[in-house]
Amino acid sequence: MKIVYFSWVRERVGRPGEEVELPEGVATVQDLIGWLSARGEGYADAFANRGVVRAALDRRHVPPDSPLAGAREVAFFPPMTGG
Amino acid sequence: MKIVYFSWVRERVGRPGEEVELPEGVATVQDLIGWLSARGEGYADAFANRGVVRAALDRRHVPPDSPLAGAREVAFFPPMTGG
Amino acid sequence: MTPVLSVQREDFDVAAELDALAVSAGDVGAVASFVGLCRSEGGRLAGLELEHYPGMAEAEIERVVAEAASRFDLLGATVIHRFGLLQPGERIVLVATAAGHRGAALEATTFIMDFLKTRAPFWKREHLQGGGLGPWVEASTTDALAERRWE
Amino acid sequence: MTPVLSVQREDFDVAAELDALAVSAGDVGAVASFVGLCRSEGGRLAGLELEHYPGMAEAEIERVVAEAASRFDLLGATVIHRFGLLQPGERIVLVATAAGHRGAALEATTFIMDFLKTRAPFWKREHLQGGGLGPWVEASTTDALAERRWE
Repeated sequence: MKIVYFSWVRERVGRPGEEVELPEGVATVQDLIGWLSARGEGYADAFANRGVVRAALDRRHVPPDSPLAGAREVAFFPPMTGG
Repeated sequence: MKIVYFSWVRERVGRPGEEVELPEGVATVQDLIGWLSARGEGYADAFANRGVVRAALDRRHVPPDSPLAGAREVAFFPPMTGG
Repeated sequence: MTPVLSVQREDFDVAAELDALAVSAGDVGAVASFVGLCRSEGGRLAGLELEHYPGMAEAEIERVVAEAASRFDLLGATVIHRFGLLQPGERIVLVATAAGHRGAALEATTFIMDFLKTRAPFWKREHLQGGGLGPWVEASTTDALAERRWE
Repeated sequence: MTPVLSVQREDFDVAAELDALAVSAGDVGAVASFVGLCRSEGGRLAGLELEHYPGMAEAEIERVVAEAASRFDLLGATVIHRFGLLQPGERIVLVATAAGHRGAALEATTFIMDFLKTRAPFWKREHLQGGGLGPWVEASTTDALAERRWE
């Protein structure tokens, strides 16, 4: 699965994106955040405040309990500040 | 006192404006409408529906009970349709 | 803030007016605008004749814009209203405002339009396709209600 | 109605976009627009860097405009959002709509801006006057509330 990061989530993680093989038991966006957070300090820092970081699956906003099954791309980013 | 008319009030009265000498007892916009209405069919027609025609004194919207004293110009017109 | 206000027969240059607002004194972050155009009403009309009350039209627009400036945090405002015979597709009115943030600009533009509709002394008369005069346009209840929601 | 939507680095021509909307299919009587500009925040900023999520930015703008078209009687809509480094005074975003009457155009423009602010994947970062990077701009509570009033 492809993961992409934007804004300060990208900066804290230290890369714009990556390909990952999801381990058993990582079924939802929430699960993925938990698994990523355990991968290192940058990740832990990026996801420290779980209420803040938003997610998108295949370029649509989704809530944290959304299942990952079938999605090709997951994105993590802070609240938007465009317009 | 100068009176000016606009839109279909002007057409019914048959002129864009006129100078009048106010008779005794004509103290308010309402009084003036009553006095004008008695001057002929065109005037009567223009003011037939008293709730519709609007008035301005010296280029400000005013309600019918406004006193005429001190005003130089009174205007009568239908509800506005600009914009 | 010194608004740009005009009642005129000629057309106006929307881009030039918006560009001028964007560089109003202050830190402009938002320019909202509204352009009202002459409709053909499905091909029925050859145009609209706009009559106005010279002197009062300018004064009333000035009062409406002053009221908007007192309610919203504006850095600039422009109102141009045309009169005379206008064909379908021609611009009738421009209302544009500049502000720090979008809320003030968008709300002030809506506010000014709502009040212009019911307070500025302009009257429209239909000119019919194929020749001949149509009726004077009647004031709409919608416009009266639109003004009232600001009370 | 086929909206004109673009996410681009280059500036855009507001007048050309508004003129195109004015001749949308149908009897256009109203064109409303909003232009968002880069502020200097009282001289503090050299500019704003806009990052976006390519692909999703376009898709989200399209969804917001489709939602606006389903709520308001629109004849046309244009949304252009820039990315990259923008200096104070530069245009960031254009939202413009065409409709028969002013209510639909003004409300749809406000609606689209409110939802772009909270849904379109763009992030602003400050570049400071005198050099150096400032913080990422934080999302405002006002914007979240502005979206919520349409529910």
